[in-house]
Amino acid sequence: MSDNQSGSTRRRFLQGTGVAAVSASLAGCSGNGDGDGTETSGDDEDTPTPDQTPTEAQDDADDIPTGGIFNFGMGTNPNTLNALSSSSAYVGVITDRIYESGAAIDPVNFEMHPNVFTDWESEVLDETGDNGQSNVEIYFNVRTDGLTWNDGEEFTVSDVIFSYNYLLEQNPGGYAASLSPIVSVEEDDGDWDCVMTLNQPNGTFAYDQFGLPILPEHRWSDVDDYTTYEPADTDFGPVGLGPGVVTQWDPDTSVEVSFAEREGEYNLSELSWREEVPGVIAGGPFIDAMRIRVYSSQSALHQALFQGDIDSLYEGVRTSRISDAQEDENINLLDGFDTGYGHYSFNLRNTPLDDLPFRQVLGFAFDDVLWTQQLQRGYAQEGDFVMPPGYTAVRPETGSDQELLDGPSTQAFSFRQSSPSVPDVENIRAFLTEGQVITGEGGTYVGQDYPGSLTGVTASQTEPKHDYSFGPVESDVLQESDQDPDQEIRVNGETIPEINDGPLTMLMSPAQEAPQSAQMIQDWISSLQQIGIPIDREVVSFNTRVTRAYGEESYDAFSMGWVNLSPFATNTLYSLFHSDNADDHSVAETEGDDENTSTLLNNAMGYGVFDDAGADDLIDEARTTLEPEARNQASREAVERIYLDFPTMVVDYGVPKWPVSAEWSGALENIPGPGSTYLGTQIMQIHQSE
Amino acid sequence: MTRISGKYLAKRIVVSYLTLLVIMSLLFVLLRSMPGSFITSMISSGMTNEQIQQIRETWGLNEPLWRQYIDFMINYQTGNFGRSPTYNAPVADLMIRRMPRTLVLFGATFLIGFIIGPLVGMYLGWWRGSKKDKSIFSTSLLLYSMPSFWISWLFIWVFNYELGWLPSAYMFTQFPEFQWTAFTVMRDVLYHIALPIMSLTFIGWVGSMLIMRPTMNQVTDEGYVFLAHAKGLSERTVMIKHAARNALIPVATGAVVGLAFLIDGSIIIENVFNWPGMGQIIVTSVLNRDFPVAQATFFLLAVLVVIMRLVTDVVYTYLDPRIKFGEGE
Amino acid sequence: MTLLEVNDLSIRYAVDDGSAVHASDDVNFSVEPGETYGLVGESGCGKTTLAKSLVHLLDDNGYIEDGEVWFETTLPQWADENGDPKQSVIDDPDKPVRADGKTDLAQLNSKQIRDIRWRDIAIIPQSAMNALNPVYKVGDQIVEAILRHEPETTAEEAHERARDLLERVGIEPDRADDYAHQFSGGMKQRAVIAMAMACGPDLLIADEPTTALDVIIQDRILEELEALQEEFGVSILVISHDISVMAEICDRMAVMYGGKVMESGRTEEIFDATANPYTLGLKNSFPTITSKDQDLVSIPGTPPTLRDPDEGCRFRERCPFAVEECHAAHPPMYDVATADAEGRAVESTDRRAHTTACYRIDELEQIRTDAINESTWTDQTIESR
Amino acid sequence: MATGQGDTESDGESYTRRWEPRLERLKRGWSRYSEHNIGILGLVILGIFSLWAVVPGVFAPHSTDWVAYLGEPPIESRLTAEQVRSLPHPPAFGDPFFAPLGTNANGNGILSLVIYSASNAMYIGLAAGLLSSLVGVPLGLISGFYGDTWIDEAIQRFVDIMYGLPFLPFLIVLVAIRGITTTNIIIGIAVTSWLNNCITIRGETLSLKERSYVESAKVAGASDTRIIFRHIMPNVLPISFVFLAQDAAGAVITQASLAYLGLADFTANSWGIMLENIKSQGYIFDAWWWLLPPGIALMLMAASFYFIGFSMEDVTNPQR
Repeated sequence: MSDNQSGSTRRRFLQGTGVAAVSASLAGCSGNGDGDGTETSGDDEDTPTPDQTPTEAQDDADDIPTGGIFNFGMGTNPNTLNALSSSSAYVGVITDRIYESGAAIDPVNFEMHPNVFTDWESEVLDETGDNGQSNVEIYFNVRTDGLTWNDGEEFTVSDVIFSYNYLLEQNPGGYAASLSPIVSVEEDDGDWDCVMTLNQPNGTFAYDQFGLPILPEHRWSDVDDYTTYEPADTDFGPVGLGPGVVTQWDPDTSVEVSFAEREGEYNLSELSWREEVPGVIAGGPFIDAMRIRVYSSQSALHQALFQGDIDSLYEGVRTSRISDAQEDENINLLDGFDTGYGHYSFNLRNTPLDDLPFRQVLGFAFDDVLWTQQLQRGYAQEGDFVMPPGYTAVRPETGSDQELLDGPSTQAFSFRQSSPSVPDVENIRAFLTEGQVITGEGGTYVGQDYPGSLTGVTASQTEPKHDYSFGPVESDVLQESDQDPDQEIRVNGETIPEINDGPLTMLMSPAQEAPQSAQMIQDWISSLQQIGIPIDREVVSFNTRVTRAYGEESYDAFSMGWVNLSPFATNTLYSLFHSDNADDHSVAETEGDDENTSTLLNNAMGYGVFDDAGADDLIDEARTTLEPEARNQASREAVERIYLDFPTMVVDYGVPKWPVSAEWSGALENIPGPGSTYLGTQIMQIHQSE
Repeated sequence: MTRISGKYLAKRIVVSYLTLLVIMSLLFVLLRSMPGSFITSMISSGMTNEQIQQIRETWGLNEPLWRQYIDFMINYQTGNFGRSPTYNAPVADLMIRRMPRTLVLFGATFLIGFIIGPLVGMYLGWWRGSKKDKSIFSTSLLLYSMPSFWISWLFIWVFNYELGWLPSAYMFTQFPEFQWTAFTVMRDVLYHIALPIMSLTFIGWVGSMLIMRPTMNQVTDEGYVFLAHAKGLSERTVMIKHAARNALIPVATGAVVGLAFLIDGSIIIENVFNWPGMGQIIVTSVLNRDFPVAQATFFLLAVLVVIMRLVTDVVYTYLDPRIKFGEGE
Repeated sequence: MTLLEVNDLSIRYAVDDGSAVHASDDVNFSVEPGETYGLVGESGCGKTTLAKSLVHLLDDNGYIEDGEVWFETTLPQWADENGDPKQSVIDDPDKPVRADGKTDLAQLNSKQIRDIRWRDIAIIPQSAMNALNPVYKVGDQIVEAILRHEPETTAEEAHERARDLLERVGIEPDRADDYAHQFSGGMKQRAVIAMAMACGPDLLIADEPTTALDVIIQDRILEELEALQEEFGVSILVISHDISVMAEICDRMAVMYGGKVMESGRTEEIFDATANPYTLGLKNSFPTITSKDQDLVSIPGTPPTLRDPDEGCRFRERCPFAVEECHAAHPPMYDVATADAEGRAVESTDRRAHTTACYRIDELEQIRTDAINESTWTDQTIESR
Repeated sequence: MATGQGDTESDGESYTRRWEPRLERLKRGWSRYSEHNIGILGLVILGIFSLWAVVPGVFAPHSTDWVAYLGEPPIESRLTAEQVRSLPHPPAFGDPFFAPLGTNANGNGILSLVIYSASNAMYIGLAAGLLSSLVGVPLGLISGFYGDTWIDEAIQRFVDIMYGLPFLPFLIVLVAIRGITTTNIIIGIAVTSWLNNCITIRGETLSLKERSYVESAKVAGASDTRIIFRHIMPNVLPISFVFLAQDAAGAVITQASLAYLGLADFTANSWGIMLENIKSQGYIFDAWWWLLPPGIALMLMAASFYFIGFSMEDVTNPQR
C-alpha cells in the first residue's frame, strides 16, 4: 500500500518534509542524522541483520481483536490532501491510506506483488524509440471485483486508463521520473485489460510505473490543474481505492482517517501473497480509525508519547529519548532500519574536489566514531555505501564473505586517528604528498589495511590529478583558526584560496534544525584545518541549502540526507548518480544558458559529468537489465564504484526505533522505515493486544 | 457626541491607508530580497525545464518583479491574497481560519494586561516611594525581563508536565467526545487558552504599568487632587475617580506600543503552545519562503496595528475632553 | 462666642535626615463667626501649612506636633437630634469634645476629619486655576461635593444647587455642563468659590485667593468673597503674602514670620499702631499702604529655613532693632495698648487684643520712626554681613 | 543652564562655567540615583556580568570545551556508551566529575557555559542599545528641532510605518536576508528598536527649543547644527541613556527569542542558544539544571539594565 508515492516522490521526500518541517526540526526526519538511529552495530541484541527474519507477529486474521482508535503523532502538519501536488511525507501518512497503486511491494523480501493489478507481463519490442532504446509493452489486468472506491462508487478499468493519462497530461513533478518513460496507457484489444508502452526497458516497472496512484475518474476528470485542486475542500474528501476515508481534517492540529466508515468493498488486504510473507498479517485493517495529532515541536511530540496521549509517532523516537522509551513499560520500541542515508556531498566541479585522493582525505578526517557513538549516542550505524544495510540484495557485501557494514572493505575511508579522536595529521598529509589513491586495489592506506574492492570494481580515477604539497600557513581561515595548523596545503603549488579565491565552504543547516550535525561539522572542519586544508562553514536554512546545492550547484560541500530510497537501487542510482541528472556547467558557461543551473537535479555533485568520476555505464546496465540477479550484480558494482569515487560521503544510516504503545500489537519489526516508509503495512495489521 | 470631527477622522483614515500601502511595498521588497524561494519545495528531480517554468508560471514568478509588485498591490486592494504553495490553499481561507484564533488569544491577553497593568500602576504611582511600591515595582521589572518562551516552558512544566492540570497545546480538544454545544466549546477553549494567556499576561501587563505609574505619580501633585481631598472624598474615590482617571490618558497612547509587544509575544507563545494562529505560520512561512502567506500575515498584523492606532485616537478624545482632534492636534 | 480656637499649635515637617522643619510654633488665634481673619507673611512663613493643618491636609511628611484646634462643630455620629454633642460623648475622655460643643479637630482621625472637610471647613486652594478636574464637567464636580456630605439629597436637587451656586458667583448656570478648559481664569476661580460654598461651611479658608489674577479680577474675587460672607455669614480665613489685600478685607489678622505669630489684632490696629519691626518692614514693601512721600523698602535678607531653629527671635537676623535678649529666646506676645499707654511691656492674656512679639515694645515710638527711613534697613544688613 | 551662555565666554572662563554646573549636576544625579536600591542592585548585577564577560576564566570552573569525564582539551580519549547515556548529567560535585550546575547533552558544564555566555549577551545588549540610540536620538533631535516642518512630518510618517511592521517577524526577515550572524542580529534589533527613542527625544526637543537660552543662542546667530548639538543635545542625553539601558534589556530578550526560533549564531556561546539547544535536543522537562540557569541569567541581565534605566529615569526627570 505504502508505495503509491513511488520512485522519485519518495526521494523528494526529504525536501518535501524539510520544507514542511523546518520549523519543527528537520532533523527528525532527515538522513543527516539527528533524531533517528539504532543500537550501535557493536552490541547485537537488536541490531537488524539481513538474515534475521522479521519477528513473527501472531498470524491468523480470524482471532485478531478488531476495533479501537490508533492515536498517531506527527511533528509537522500535513498541508494538503492532494497527493499529486505534495511530496511531504506527512501528507503521505494520510493519502497512503486513501490511494492504492497497481502493484505492492512487501517490506520483507522487497518483492512486487499484485495489488490493484492482478497480474501482468512485459515484452520488449524490437522497435526503438527516438532515445535509441527498444520500447517495452506491459500488459496487465485490473482487479475490478471486490474493490470499490472508498466513497462506494464502482471501480472500473477506465478509471485506470484515466488516471495514467491524467498523470501523463498533468505530469506532476513528484512522479515525473516514473512518468517520463511511459509512452501510452490504453485499453488492450487483446485478452488483457490494459497495455502500457514504455520507451525503454525497465526491470522495475512494477515498482515505478505500477507504483503510481490510481485516481477516481469521477473526481479528477474535471480537475484542469492538479496544483489548485484541494480534495479536502470537497464534500467527501479525497477518494481512492484505499481502506480509509478522511473523517476529520484540521491540518493544523488533527486529522482522522476512518477505516470503519469506508463505503463499499475493500479486499486488497486479503490477497493471498500476504500470508506467504513472514510477519505480514492479512485481512486488515483491524482498527476503526487512525487519529493523527500534529505537534509543534519534537519535544511536544515526545512528551505526548510518554504521557500516553498518542500510541505512536511518525518515523521513530529521537535519540535523546530512546533510553526513556526503553525504560517505559507502556511503550514497545520496534527496531527497523534506514531506507536511505545521511551524507556529505562534494562539488566535483571545483578544484581540488575534482581529485579523488583529496576527496578521500576528507573521509579520513571525518570522525565517524564521534558521530555515531557520541553525538548519535550509539543510535546510528556508520555509513559506507549509498545503499542502506537493509537493502542487502544491492549491497556489495552480498556474495562476499565480508560482514555487513563491518567488513574491512567498507572501512576504506574510516577516521584515521593517531590517538582516540585525534586525526592522524602526518600520515594523512603523507597520503596526499605521496600521491596515493584508494582505487580498489588492496593495500595499506594511512596506516590501515584495505583488502580491495568487494565486487572487483575500481575507482574511475587511478592516480591523482594534482600534486599536493604543504607549505607555510597563508590563508586567513587557517591563520584565524584556533587549531593553528603548522602547515597549509598547496595544490599544484597554489593555496586553495588562491585557486578558488576563498577557502572551501561547507553548507550546513542551522543548529536548530540539526544541533548534532552542526557540532559534527565543527569537529570535522577543525580536523581538516589541523591537516592544513582551508575550509569554512556557512550556515544556511534548509531551503537555501537546497537551492544552493541542487539548484545552482554553487557550493563545495553540503550535508543532507536521503530516505525512502528504492530497494531496487536502479532508480536511486540513476537519479542520484547518473550524469543525466546532473548539470554540466561547462556546457552552461559556453552556451551562457543559465536554465540548467536553476533546475533542481539530484546529482548535485556532478558525478558522471566528468570522465574521471562516473558510473553511468554500470548504472545504465543495471537499469536496462530485466533479469533481477544480473541487475542487482550491476547495481552492486555501481554502488561500490560510487563508494570508491567518493563523490559523496555516506556518514550514517539511522536505525529508527519506532515506538508503539503496549496496548497495540501486530506491528512488523526489523523492516526498513517501520514508522515511515512502511507505515502503511503497519497500519494495516496493527491491532489491540489482549 | 464624539469630539472627533468627521473631517479629521477621514484624514486619519486616508493617512493610515497610505501608511499601509507603504508597508506593503516594504514587505514586497523585503520578502523578495530573501535568498531562496518556495519553488525549491515544489520542483523535484527529473522535472523538465518546461515543468519548472510551468510551476513558476503558476506562481507568477516569471513575471518581471515590477509586474509582480503591481499585481500584488492590486490583488490586495481586492482582498485577493493569492494561493499558498506550501498549504496548497487560498491564503484568504488560511487567514480566515487562523486570524480569529489569534485574535482570541490576543484580545484576551490585551484586555487582561490592560486591566491589571494600569491597576497596579495606579497603586504603585499613588504610593510611590513606599516599601510596597519599591518591592512590587522591582519584581514586575524582573517579570518583564523573562523571555516569554522560557516562562511558558516553566508554566507547562508545572501545570502540564508535573500537575497535568492544563493542556499545553491547541485551542480545542482535538477529538472531542463531549456534546458540541456553545457552552462546552467555550469551556474547552478556556481550558486550552489558560496556559498561553497565563504565560503571555505574566509578562504583558508590566508594559502598561510602566506607563501608568509615573503619570499617576505626577497627577497626585495636581490641584484637583488636593481639592478632591479637601472635599472630604475618601482616599479611594480621590485615587480612582480623580487621579487615576487623568493618569489613564497617556496609557491609551501606550496601548499601541503594548500591542506591538503583544504581537511579538503571541508569535512566540503560539509556537510554544502550538496555537494554530497567525503567529505560528508567520515564522514558518518566512522560513519556507511562502511569500503569499508571509505577505498576508504581515499585512493583517500591520492592519491590526494601524486600526489600533485609529481606535486609540478616538478613545483618547473620550478620555481627555481637552483634546479636540481636527482642530489642529 | 468663637468659631475656631487654635491653641499653641505646632506643626512639623519630617525631613529625611531626621531633623524637623518647624512650620509653625505655638500659634494661637481664634476666629469669630462671620468674621474675616487674615494670616499674612512672606511665603514660607508657615501660614498655608497652618491653614491646611486645620483639616489635616498637610503633605505626607507633615504632622501636628501638639496644640489644639477647637472648632464649633459636632460629628454627625456624636450629635444628638439638634446637632449638639451628646452628653455621653462630652464625658467620654477619649472623644475630643468640649462641653461648649466644640471639637478638637487635631485629635480626629482621617476618617472623622473627612466629614468635617467641606461640610464645616472648605478650602479654596492656592492654585484654584488647576483645582478643577479637567475630565469632569464643572457642575458635576460641585454635585460630587454635595452628594458626599448630604447623601440624602437627590442628584437632581444637587444639580439644581450647583447651578444656583454658579449663578451666585456670576457664572451662567448652563456653563455647569462645560469643562474647566472652557473657563477663563477668573471663572475657574469663581467656580471653585461656588464649589466651596456648596455645603454651606462655617469656615472658608482662602489660600492666596488673588495671586495669579490680574488686578481687576482680584477685586472682583474679593468682592465675591465679601458678598458671600454677607449672605451666608461664613467666616473666612484668608491667607496671603499681600498685606494690602488683607487691609482691604480682613477684620482681624495675624502677621506670621518663621512659623511664629509676630503681631496680631484688629486690622486697623495693626496698620495704625503697628507694633512689630517685621510688620513695619512688611508695610514698607507694599505701595498701596505706604504713604506717598515715602519710597518702597523691602526687608533685606531671606526668611529662615525653620529647620530645627534655635532659641531666640525668629526675625532677629533681619531685624535692624535686634538686641541681646532677642538672641536668648523668642519674645512672648506683649499687649500693645498698654505699651503705647504706659510705655512698658506687659504680656497679653487676651488673645483678641492687639499683641506683638517684640522685646523692644517699650521703645515703640522710636522704632516706628526709624523704620520709615530706608537706611535703617539697608545699613543694618550691611553690618550683619 | 550654563551650557547656554558658556560658549560666549573666554575659554578658561567658559570651561569652568560650563563644567562646574555639569559636575554639580552629576553629583546631585548620583546622590539621587543612589537613593534607588534597585539602581544599585542593577549596577551590582551588571558589574558581576561584566566581570564574567571580561575574565570568564576566573569564575568558570571549566573552559567551554571541557567535557564531562574527559576533562579539558586536548581530549585524546572518548566517552563510553555508558557515559554518553548519562548525559545530560545533573549537578555533580567531584564524583564522577565536578560540574556544579550539571552538564548538557554533550557533557559541557552548564555553569561554565552560562559564565562564558555573559559576554555575548553583554555585547548584543550594549551594541544594539547604542546603535538604536545612535539612530533614534539624532532623528528625534532633528524631527523635534524642525517640528511641524516637512522634515519632522517625513520622519514621523516613517516612524508610523515602522510601527506598523510587526517587530519580531520583521526581524526574522531581516536576519533571513542578511544571514544569521550576531552582527546582523544586532543590526536587526537596532533597526526595529530606535522608534521609541526617536519619539521621546522629539518631544523633549520640542519643549527644550522653547527654552530661553536656546532662543538667545538663536538670536546670537548660532547655526542650527550648533544649537542642536551644543545646546539641546546635552540636555536630552540623560534621557537617551535611559533608553539605551531599556533598549539593551530589550535586545537581550529579543536575541533569546530569535534563538528560540532558531535564528541565532549557534557557534557563539549564548544563553539563548543554550535554551534553544535544550529544546531542539528535547530535554526541556528532563534537565532543570540546564533549563533554569540560562533563563535566570537572561532575566537578571535584562533586569539589571531595566533597573539602571528606571533609576536613571528618576534622576533625569525634572519633577520632584
